[in-house]
This record gives sequence, structure tokens and C-alpha cells, in this order.
Amino acid sequence: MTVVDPSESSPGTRAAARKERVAGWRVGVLASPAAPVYGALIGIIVLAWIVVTIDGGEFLTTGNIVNMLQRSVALGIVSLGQTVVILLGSLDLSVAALISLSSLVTAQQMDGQPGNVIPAILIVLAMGAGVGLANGLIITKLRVNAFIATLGMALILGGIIENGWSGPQGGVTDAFSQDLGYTRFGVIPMSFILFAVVAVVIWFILRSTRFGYRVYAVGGSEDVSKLSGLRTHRTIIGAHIVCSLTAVITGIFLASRLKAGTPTVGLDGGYDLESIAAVVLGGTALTGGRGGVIGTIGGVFILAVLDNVFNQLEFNSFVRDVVRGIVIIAAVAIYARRQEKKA
Amino acid sequence: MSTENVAASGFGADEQDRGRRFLSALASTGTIFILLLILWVWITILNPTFAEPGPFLAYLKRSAPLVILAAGAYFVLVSGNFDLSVGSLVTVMVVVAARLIEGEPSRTWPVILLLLVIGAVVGFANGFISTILRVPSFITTLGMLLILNGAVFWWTGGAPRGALSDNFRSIGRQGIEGIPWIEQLPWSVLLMFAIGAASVLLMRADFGRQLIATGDNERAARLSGVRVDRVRILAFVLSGVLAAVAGILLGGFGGVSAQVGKGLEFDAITACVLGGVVLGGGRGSVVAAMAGALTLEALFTWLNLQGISGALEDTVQGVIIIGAVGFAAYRLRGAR
Amino acid sequence: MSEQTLLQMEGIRKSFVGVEVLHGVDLDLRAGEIHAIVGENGAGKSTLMKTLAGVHAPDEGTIRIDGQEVSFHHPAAAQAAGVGIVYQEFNLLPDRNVAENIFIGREPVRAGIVDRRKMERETAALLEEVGEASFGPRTPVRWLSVAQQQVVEIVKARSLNARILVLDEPTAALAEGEVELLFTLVRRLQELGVGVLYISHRLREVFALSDRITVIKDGGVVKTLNTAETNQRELVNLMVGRELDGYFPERGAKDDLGDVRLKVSGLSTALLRDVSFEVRAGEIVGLAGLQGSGRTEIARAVFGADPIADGTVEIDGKAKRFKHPRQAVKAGLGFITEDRKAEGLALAQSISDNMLLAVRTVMPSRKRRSTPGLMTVKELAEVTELRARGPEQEVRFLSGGNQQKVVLSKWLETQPGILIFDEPTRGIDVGAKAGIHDLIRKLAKDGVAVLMISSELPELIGMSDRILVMHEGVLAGELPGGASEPQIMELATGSAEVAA
Amino acid sequence: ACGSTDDPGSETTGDATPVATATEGPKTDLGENSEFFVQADYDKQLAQRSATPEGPADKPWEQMIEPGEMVDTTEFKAKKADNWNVCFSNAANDNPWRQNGGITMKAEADNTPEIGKFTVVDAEAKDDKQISDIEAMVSGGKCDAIIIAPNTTATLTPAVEKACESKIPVIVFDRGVTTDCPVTFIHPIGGYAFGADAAEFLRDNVKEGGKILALRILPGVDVLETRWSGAKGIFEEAGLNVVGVEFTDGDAAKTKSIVSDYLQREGTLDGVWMDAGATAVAMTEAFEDAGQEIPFVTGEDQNDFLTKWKEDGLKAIAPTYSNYQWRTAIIATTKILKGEEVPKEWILPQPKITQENLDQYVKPDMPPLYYALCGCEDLPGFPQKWGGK
Ligand SMILES: Nc1ncnc2c1ncn2[C@@H]1O[C@H](COP(=O)(O)OP(=O)(O)OP(=O)(O)O)[C@@H](O)[C@H]1O
Ligand SMILES: Nc1ncnc2c1ncn2[C@@H]1O[C@H](COP(=O)(O)OP(=O)(O)OP(=O)(O)O)[C@@H](O)[C@H]1O
Ligand SMILES: [Mg+2]
Ligand SMILES: [Mg+2]
Repeated sequence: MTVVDPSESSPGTRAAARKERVAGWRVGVLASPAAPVYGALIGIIVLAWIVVTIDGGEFLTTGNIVNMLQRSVALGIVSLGQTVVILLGSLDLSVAALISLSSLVTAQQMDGQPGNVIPAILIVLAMGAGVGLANGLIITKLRVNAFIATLGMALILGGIIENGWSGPQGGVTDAFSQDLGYTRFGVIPMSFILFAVVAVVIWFILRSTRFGYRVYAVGGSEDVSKLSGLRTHRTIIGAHIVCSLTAVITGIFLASRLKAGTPTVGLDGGYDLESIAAVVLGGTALTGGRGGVIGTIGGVFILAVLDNVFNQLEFNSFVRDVVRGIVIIAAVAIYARRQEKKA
Repeated sequence: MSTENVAASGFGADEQDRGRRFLSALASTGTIFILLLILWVWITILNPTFAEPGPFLAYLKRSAPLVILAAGAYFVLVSGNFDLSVGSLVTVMVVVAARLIEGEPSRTWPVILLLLVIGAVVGFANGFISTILRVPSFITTLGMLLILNGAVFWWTGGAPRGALSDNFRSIGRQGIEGIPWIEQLPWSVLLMFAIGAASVLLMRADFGRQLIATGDNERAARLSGVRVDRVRILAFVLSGVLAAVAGILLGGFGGVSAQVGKGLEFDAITACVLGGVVLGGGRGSVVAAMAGALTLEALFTWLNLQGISGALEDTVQGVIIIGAVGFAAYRLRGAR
Repeated sequence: MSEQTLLQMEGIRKSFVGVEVLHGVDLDLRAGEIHAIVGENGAGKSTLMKTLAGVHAPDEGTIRIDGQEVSFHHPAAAQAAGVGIVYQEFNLLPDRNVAENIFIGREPVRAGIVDRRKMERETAALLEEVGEASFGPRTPVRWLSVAQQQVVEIVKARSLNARILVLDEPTAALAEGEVELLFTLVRRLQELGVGVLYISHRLREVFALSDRITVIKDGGVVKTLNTAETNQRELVNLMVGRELDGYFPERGAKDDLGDVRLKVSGLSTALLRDVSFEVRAGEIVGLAGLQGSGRTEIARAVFGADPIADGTVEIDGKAKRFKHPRQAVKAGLGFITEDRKAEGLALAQSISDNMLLAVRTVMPSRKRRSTPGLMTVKELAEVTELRARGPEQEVRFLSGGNQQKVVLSKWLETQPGILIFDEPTRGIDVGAKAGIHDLIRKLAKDGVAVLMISSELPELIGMSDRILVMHEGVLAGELPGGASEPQIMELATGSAEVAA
Repeated sequence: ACGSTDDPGSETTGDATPVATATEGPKTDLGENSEFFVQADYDKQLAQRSATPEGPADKPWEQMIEPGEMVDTTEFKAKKADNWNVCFSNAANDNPWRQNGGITMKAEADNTPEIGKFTVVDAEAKDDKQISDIEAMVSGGKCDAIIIAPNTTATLTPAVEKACESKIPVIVFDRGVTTDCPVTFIHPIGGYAFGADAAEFLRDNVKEGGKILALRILPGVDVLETRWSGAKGIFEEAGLNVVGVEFTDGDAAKTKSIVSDYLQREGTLDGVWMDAGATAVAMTEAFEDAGQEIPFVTGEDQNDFLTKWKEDGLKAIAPTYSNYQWRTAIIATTKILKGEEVPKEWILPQPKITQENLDQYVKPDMPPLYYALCGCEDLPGFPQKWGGK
């Protein structure tokens, strides 16, 4: 038997060495396949700018930019959490109901007392962790598919909301509402800073912590991860807790914005499906394992820009839906083509 | 080849296979039938009239649209995709029918034909985008949901217009009258059984086997000669056409409404999963999926009779769905 | 070699769906020992290893490590106790890089942050240890060839500093040349006092490497032997329970050869350059080469599974350009893929559905009923000596060898004129292997043109009427049947380009 | 928006005192007295039903009930005599009632020569979006007046307050906000009156002890709660037997199923009370399909229900939630920009449709989900713009 030096044996070898250098760069600089997302975002901004200008409006005004930043916060925060579970190969359809519930509980716990603000936030965060834990346990221990598990959780939370609240729940303190909901530093709204902070934290978690590595691993293949000795259940539960926490933060933010909690703010906001759309628009694969929060932020901005253009052009809600649907499908189709070419 | 050493001991004649296949299918998906039976019995205890032919047929009649949708959802799910657009497609059917028929009975049949074509075209678009253009079907059909909802109301100016004719409505509302004992056999129940039987035959036929193999392992199916894209597109077309049928029945049953289809896509998928269909493809039986839909409808009835406060109804429903799916998963695991 | 007992498994029982697969297996492993486990497909070797690795909990029986009773409820627990395992199936994440795969679930952290540098440094060291220089820690696994992936798997198990290392058919995916590298590594670990459990169907390797051999049959231990005191003949007899007559079926006679069935000229793809050859009816043409030399690529291109850049494929004298495998199937081609789980089988479907999958795509059921010579599922099972509970059993519950028989049946049913076998006996036991060899030869005798890719040179030499050798995407030469291994390796490694 | 709706979650009240109803505690099940019930509001609304409104009799959309405090609007008088830019932040356009109103509003704006531009921004039922929309209107500095149809009572308050702080006049209609800073708030009488109108009809017609089925859209929505609590007391007092209170989700098929279930269980029903009319026709069909006579029923001013009522001779009543308030919003805005005074709270009449006046409301040529209290017949473009022929 001849021993072969593998370094000279195949064409693939040389190619691999070259690819490795590229890979190093890619891993280092652009950890996620986010580049096309931002390409699309820039394209849409340019298009929007042209269309709005032709229509006789102004697009890149301060007011408009503030409006877009502000409008991206709620969807943005929850989409960050959704990114984590989708990367994991799961998804969460209960976020909308949880957003409503946390806005209500926030308002209820604050009860108009400034001293209650911090305890209220802690209570609501604990509640979010509990819901995430429940989702995770249902998925891992009861082995219910995430789609059904979180759909069921959405029903459960919906029932709790209906049973517990008959309408908006007041009680958010003036100061809290002002601080988080309305303060602005120049063009940057305070809430946008919250979004940015959450984004950085989750980006860091995914990129640099064990938990983040494991999320990608489990998303790549749960079986392989498990057989490799990874405690997959813990990772799945952890990711669902993170996702629920972002939903809860969104709920707290919306409570500050509305100065009240409402039973409908989550579902009417469509945060369940829209957050998934934003994540996929951001180039994260629904099958898990590929993508990241940077792309998601791009996806959220795309939706925010669209929203803003719709307002400027006074589209009615039906035209908006049609355009949104087309943009979502078209963008993802373009990513898919790129992916195919690369492969 | 030596035939003395036949290891294939369990292989009987092909005729026996049929029976075996049926039994093994029943065993692996049995949970849903047990659950369905329990619910029927329980409902009958709460309300004895339920077991009488009239009321029971009324229950079947009201379940028919969801059962048909579940069959459609099954084809798509088992091939490894999602169809979230069926709910809005149902709405489109009713709104388009009302606007085009405007109460004229003579327009009914052409319009029904048109509706089926619309269903097929939408299904084809879903399938084409999801396969040839490689957009994940979750996103394709989510986008389609938005497009359909927007487009139909854009066309009608926000609210349904026109009216459905009586003969259009009779499909979902009436049936064959004067049958002894059961009085009326609703068309929708007949249609439901016909579609059920056709679906079973389809899944047993080459198409069905190729479809489920595609959902199980696309690469293997392709390398065996299966035209996986075509098979999947067909599944979407079936889903679209069945959504059209469900829309026709629902329009007939309930009349014109802007939101007949709301949330039906989730109900249909839930029904399938209750019936043991595995999201991601490759596993599950169409009969069980349809039984899942009957179970879901029975569950709604049960919740009603149980007098659970309207507010907590959703909560109970969520718990039961999770519980049932969890139990089925446990049984499957235990049985492995 | 020390005599200290490292691992003791006693009375291990395990059932699936109420069917018992292991009936009380006893096994022990000493430190610094290489203990081979052999047995037919489906004997329960992998299942036994999985009970050791914490994947399956045994229904009964005890596992002791260093005399301490252990019970693992999760693979992580087994790892912690010093058990490392390379599974029979690939167990890597294609989207993650080599370092991430090796340290999956055990990423080194500093102050809560994953220490990427350390991870990569250690990976580089581990790769260096096995002499692997063709890729580095940051290469995504997706880009690696099968052989390179196997190296990663072994390095991954090694990185655990396991005291017990299980290798479940580690060489199944390796070409002969690359096996030696693995052996060197295993022997080095042995010196370090690691106990190795080594599963293989290649008896030659077993004899070359092991200290003791345990034969498992139908879920029970037949016998444990000292390698030095036994021979292949005895081993095969113990495994199969009968004498195997000749190792390879007789070659076809010259006048059995018919017309040219498959003619490939100037075939080029992304990986191939100007490949030309032909296969006649009744002929078995072997295709040799190292991993990644482009053998599978030829098969896929001919079959219409991958696009062709240039060149022509002629079937029975007619030029064809298949855009989809279905057209190839219609034209009478069959393709037994090398990776049966990923490309050969719909694992959740029944045996009968898998067997009929290909024929269904080209022949409507009405026509099937009227076509003579089509076998029933039962007949297919008989012909291939399939061991299964019945036609409705899901193929994922079959052992690897029996799965392969299902794949073969799928193509037999289409009555092909040309069959391409890619690693037809990978991971298949000696008994079944002989059966498959007989089958291939019988098909050739019946006029099928066979193209057989194999990394196992004895098989290739024993079976082929002619042998083509690939080197870096080019056809390096052709040898007659019965050529010697060194002749083939020279061409395959490119060290004797002129030789042909 | 009560009335028509598919999305009751987003409905909130046009009640006179939204502050009082907005944040009451958890709602209770049927049976107990709702914590929503505010006796004073109830009494007031019931009295307002019989009050004679001020204003032209043939233009109910210009009428006002007990106008009370009038606001001096000279500070808002527009500098320009015309070419005003009126901005409208709409909660949503997601149900026929709103759709119908939106068309009327646009037509009235087009019909007002002083209004040069009428800008509509649709919040798609999202509170958060509507807040941003209003902020953008204020900061954009291009609006001469801002009309707001809030998505939810309490939650739009901060945004409305912000808008009030600018010099731009703010007009609120339909659902309220928990602040009185807008120049005027336009709404019909309210939910108690709606519920009571329907309940009194059943009380007057169904014999004592008769079986009544109450159909509601969803639990836990304040405006719907007021409709139900407005009715419940009347049923109790009259000794009617409410055999069930069920939630339909505004879904016709579900409504039909529920009614058929009750017919099976109870044999017959003597009356059906509904808190909104969207599924009234489906409800009556359940009786037809069961081969029973349709008993005394209540609905709303949707054309399909009125048509069926007339054609099949139903014994029915249709309380309304006046759709013409959309038109009033523009009229009020015009007045304000001209510096004319408007009432602080502009309460519109809320007629009920009965057997006597049914003929005047049925419009055979209008679509099924056209609202009889449109108040749009004299606007240019009628009936085509509203989907009629
Ligand atoms: N270095 C590499 N980089 C990327 N892909 C590679 C590399 N080496 C091999 N491959 C992939 O693996 C395959 C190697 O070629 P091919 O499978 O045709 O070789 P082979 O001789 O049949 O080897 P094998 O025994 O693995 O089948 C190609 O399909 C290619 O996609
Ligand atoms: N998860 C499972 N569920 C049901 N049956 C199983 C499962 N895993 C293995 N089996 C069955 O257990 C038996 C032993 O399989 P195992 O994989 O251990 O065989 P093996 O000796 O490794 O064979 P091979 O040499 O082909 O790899 C086979 O009959 C197989 O069908
Ligand atoms: Mg094995
Ligand atoms: Mg190969």
C-alpha cells in the first residue's frame, strides 16, 4: 500500500487552501451573509428616494429619518430574538401575544408609581423568561414541533389576556413613558438606543459566547450536535428564553410608547409573522444554522423604509400588503439565486 | 442466487401487503382516531343529541371545509413545504365570487370554474416560487397571503361587493333532501368524503409515493428520477384548488364576509400535525390529517358545550393541542 | 500492552419497537488494546457502541469503566467519562469550520468569551499530529472531501483525550492509501494507553491492526479471539455461519461482451477534464482513483445529476444529454450512489416504497402490471437476500448493509441496461458483500453494462473486466482486469503518468 | 367602529366618558354584573336617545345632542382662505364600516372647496404606528388640521397630547382618547344605547321567560362590554331567559354553527341579541337551515341584513353606530379652520332602524356591506364610489 501525501493529492486540496484564506476573511469581516441584505436596503432607499421625490415629497428629511428609526424599534427588538431561535432551527409564533401580555403587565405593575418602575420591569422580564422556558420545555421535553408549540403558546397567552384584561391597562408612569418612548438625542430616539443595545448584546452573544456557538451548531443539525456531546436541550431552551425576553422588552417599550398596555398591540402589530419575515429578509435561513443579527437589522430597516414610503405616497393598506408581499418574496428569491451561484 | 436462505421472512404476497399497510398506518397514526373518538363520546355525554344523525351530519357539514383544507395542507406539508396562503385564498374565493356573481344564478357555474382556476394558479405560483426560484415556502406563502389579501380588497375597494347566488350558496348550505332517517345529506359532507377518498387514492398512487419520498429525501428522490420540483408544484396546486373548494363551501355556508378565511391556514396545519403529519415532510397519512381536522372541530364543539368561559377557550385549546401533539410524540417515541 | 481492564460491558440488552437487537452482550477492553468488532450487517455492532456512547440507554446490563459502574443519559456524559466515538454516519456540521466542529459543545472560553484563537491553535496542532496539511482550522467542512471529513471526525474524537476510542467503520469512506494514515494515528494512541474499539468489515485491516477480535452475530457475542491465533477463514465462518466459497465470482468470457452500451467522449465538468471511455454490454468496468479524483463526478455527470460543460454521452449509440436524472432512468441507466442515506433512500418510507421509487418515475402503474419480468417486492427481497421484518418496515430501521440491498433492488426493478455502482459495498459485511458481487456479475452476464467505482482495490481488481484509473479529474490510464494494486496506485497518485 | 367589524380587538369606544371606562379592572364572565358598567353613563346615554338634537333635520351628520360647552376656535382660524392641507390619521381601514366611512370622508373633503389637500395616513390597526404617524404629521409642519380616528382609547393619548401642544387644531372622532385636549371629539351616543335599543326590542316582543341567545364578538373589549352590559340589565329586569352568551369572533360560519348548536340543544329560541351586525344574516340563516321560523332578532344597519329583513319579513331591529360621523369630522374641521365655534363634545344622533322606518334605509342597489347610516347620498359620486350601481 502506498502512503499518499494528501497535500498533493487532489485538485480540491489546492482549492481548499485558497478558499480557506477567503473563509478567514469572511468569517472575520462579515460573519453573516448580510452583504446582499444591505445591497437590497440601499437599493430600496434609492428607489424610495426617487419615487417620493417624483411624487413631490421629501424623503431624507430629519423628521423622516427619525420616523424610520422610531418605527424600526419594536419590530427590530423582537426580530433580534426571533433571529436567535430561527438560527437554532426553531421559530416562535408566540411573540405577538407575549408582547401584548407584557405591555399589560408592565402597565399594571407600574400602577402609576415611579417607585414601581424597576420592579415592574423585573417582574415582566421574569415572566418573559418563564414563557421562553415553557416554550423550550414543550419543544424539547414534550417533543412538540416548535411551530405547533409556539402557536399553542400564542393561544394560551391570548386566552390569559382575554380573561384578564378587557381593554387598555393604564398605569405606565409619565416619566417612564417620556424617557423611553419619546426622548430623543438629536435625531436618535432613546428607544432606538435600546434597540441598538439589544442588538449589540445579541450580536455579541451569538458571535462570541459558547451559547452562541451552540445555537449555530444546533441549527446546523440537532442530531450531530447531540451526538457530539452538546446539551442541545439546554441550548434550545436558552434560545427560546432569549427570544421571549426580546418580546418582553418590545412589550415594555410599547407600553412606554402608548403610556398603557393593550391586549391588541402585539397581534395587530403582526409581530409574529412580520418578525419572521424580517429575519428571513435579513438572509437568515429558516432551516437554521446560517445568518445572523446584522442581516436581521437590515431586514427590519427594509420594512421600515417601505412603511415610510407607503405613508408618503398615501398607499391604502391593501396596496401596502401587495407591495410588501412582492418585496419579501422578490428579495428572498434574489438571495436564493446568489446562494445557488456560490454553491 | 440461493433461494434457500431467504431472509426476507416477513414478506408476504402483495395482496396481504395492502392489509398490512393499512394496519400499520393505523397503528402509527392511531392516536388521532382515539382522541377523536374520545371527544365524540364526551360530546355525546354532554349533549346526547350530538349522536343523532341530523346533528352529527351538521357537525360533519361544518367540519367539511377544514377537513378539505387539511387535505390540501397535507399534500404541501408532506412534500416538505408550508402553505400559509390558504386562509387568504379562501377569503379571495368568497369575495371574488360575490363580486362576479352579483346574485345572478346563471353566473354560478362559470364563476365556480374560475375560482378553481384561481386556486390552481395561486397554488402554481406558490409552487413555482418555492421550487424553481428556491424561496422557502414559508416566506413565499406568507408573501402570497399579503398579496392576496391586499389585491382582492384593492379590487373591491375594501369591502366585499355584490352577492352570492342561491345556487352557489346551496353547495355549502344544502344537500340531498328526503333521505329517510338522516333527512338531509349535505353536499359538503359528500364532497368531503369524495375528496377524502380521492386523496387516499392519490397518495397510494405513484404520484403520492413520489410526493412523500420527495418530502423525505429530496436528493434521493431526484436521483431516482422523481421530478421533485414538478411534484411539489403539483402539491401546491392541489392545496390551492382544495382551498378554492373550501372557500366555495364556506361562502355557501356562511355567506359573504370579509374574513371567512382568517386563521384557517393555522387551523389546517394544526389539524395535520394533530393527525401526526411531521412538519418538514416525509411522514404522515392524509386520512389522519383529515381526522385531525375533525378532531379540531370536535374540540371547538366540546369547548362550547363545556361552558368554558369564552375568554379562557383559547387557553384550553392551546393546552390541548400541545398536549395532544406531545402525547403523540411520546407514543411514537415509546413505540420505537 | 497492559492487562488492565479499562471497560467492561456485561449483559447489554437493547430493543427497538419491542424487537430485541442486543441479547445480552459482554465485551471488555483493556488499556492500550485495539479490539476489533466484526459481524454481519445488522448484527448490532453500532447499536452496542451507541449504548456505550450515551446515545441509547441499554434496557439491561452494566457498563463499567475502571471498575466503576457508569450510566450515560447523554453523549456528553459519556464524553466526560472519557469515551470518544467516530460514528458510522458522518457527524459534522457542513456550515461550521473545522475548529468549530472539533470543539462543538466544548468551546474553550476565557472570561465567558469563546477563545477562538486557542480553539484554532489546538485544532492546527491536532491536524499537524495526524499529518493533515491540506486544510486548516478555518476551512468550512462543506468544502472538504469525504476523506478529509473523516480526518476531522477522527481528530474530533482524539481531541477529547478519550481513554476509550470507538471507531465505527472509520475506513469505509477512505481509499486504501489513506487508510495507512489512520492506522499510524491509531497505533500512536494505543501507545498512549488508549483502548480502541474498532469496527470494520475489512478483515484485512482487522488483522493488520487489532489485538483481539470479537465476533457479533444477531445481537450476541459468538466469540472473542486473539488475533494472532485466528485467520480470515475462521473469522468469516464465525460471522456468516457458513463457508464462503470463492471470494469473487468468475469473470465474464470475452465472447460474452456485447455492443457498446455507454460511450463517453471528451467529458468535462467543473472537476473533470476530457474524460473518454466506453462500457460494453456484459462488461464490468472498474473505476479507480483517490478520494476526490472525480469518480463520483463522472457518474453524476453521465447520469444527468450535474451539468456537463463539454463532451458527449452516448447510450446504445445515440447521443444523449440528460438534464434530469429521470431522463437517464428512462434511457435505462441506474445509479447506486455512494452515500445511501443522503442520496439513496427515503429513510422514513417503507422498504417497498423505496424499492419501487425509481420504476414509478418512468413507468405508469398500468404499464407495470403488463410488463413481464418485473419482480414483486417479495422477489426483490429474495434476490438480494434482504433481512427485514416485512415490506412495510421503514428503511431507517435497517442496518447499513440491508439498506444497500434496498437501493440495489430499486434499480433492479427498472431493468436497466447500464448500472453505475458507486462504492457498492461500502460498509457491507463479507457475507452480503459476496452476495452483491454475485449479483453484479450476474447482471453483467445478463447483458447489463456495469461501471463500478470502488475504493477497495481487491474488490475492484477481483470484479472488473477492465480498470480505469482517475487522477485529479483526468483519466490517467486503463488497466486490464486482474491488474495489481501497485499498478493502480501508481496511476492514481500520478507518480507514473507514463506507465499507461 | 363597533358595528361592523372583523377586528373587534381594535375597537374602542365612542362613549361619552372614555376616561371612566378605559382602565377598569379585569372583566368578568357573563352572569355577574360587569365592572364595566357605569350607571351614570348608562343613564345619560339612555336619556340622550330621546333628546332632540340641534341642527338641520335632514342632515343628521350636522346635528348635535346637548352640545353643552362650545369652544371658541378663533385661535385656530386658518391664515389662508383656502388650499388647506387637512391631515387624517386613520386607525385602520380593515373593515367595511371603516371603509364606508373613509369613502364618505374623502368625498366630503373633496366637496369642501377650502380643503386643497386631504392627506390620509393609515396606521393599519397598529397603535405604535399611529403614534409615529401623528408625530410625523406634527413635526412635518405641513398640516393645517389633524383629524385622528384613534386605534385604541387610552394608548393614543400621549400622541394626541403631543399633537395638541403644537398650534395645529386636533379633531378626534369615533373612539375617544383619555384627554380633553382635542378641540372637539365627535361620536354618536354610545354603546349602552346600542345595547339597550336591541334589548328593549326583545323585552317588548318576547314573552316573559322566553329563551334569548346573546351573540357577542369577543370578550374583553370595552366598547362591546358596554353594549352587552347595556342589554343585560334589561333582560334580567324583564325576566327573559338568556340561555347562552357566546362569542362569534365576527365569523359568519362560526356564528351559524353556534346558533345551530343552540337550536339542537334548546329546540327553539325566542330571540337573538347581537352586539354587532356583521354576522346577523348568518345567524338568521341558521334558523332557515334548521327549518325553523326566525324569531325576534337584532342586527345593525348593514345593507345585507336590512335587505333580508325587508324581503323575508323578519321581526327585527337594527341599532346603529352612525357611520356619518366620518363626514362630521370634516365638517367640524372646516368650522374650526374658519374660526367658527364647535362643541367640545359633538354627540351625534344614533338612530335605530325599526319596522316603521325600514323602507327608508334599505338600498337594493348598494353592496351588502354598505351602511345605511352612511349620510352620503347627497355627496358627488354617489352611489358608484360606495360600490353601488
Ligand atoms: N477540496 C475540495 N473542495 C471542495 N469540494 C471537494 C473537495 N474535494 C472534493 N470535493 C467534493 O467531493 C467530490 C470529490 O469528487 P468525487 O466525489 O467525484 O471523487 P471520488 O473520486 O468519487 O471520491 P469519493 O470516493 O469521495 O466519491 C466532489 O463532488 C466535490 O464536490
Ligand atoms: N433506532 C433504531 N430503531 C429501530 N431499529 C434499529 C435502530 N437502530 C438500529 N436498529 C436495528 O438494530 C439492528 C442492529 O443495527 P446496527 O446498526 O447496530 O447494526 P450493525 O451491526 O452496525 O450493522 P452494519 O454493519 O450494517 O452497520 C438492525 O436490525 C437495525 O435495523
Ligand atoms: Mg453499524
Ligand atoms: Mg465517490
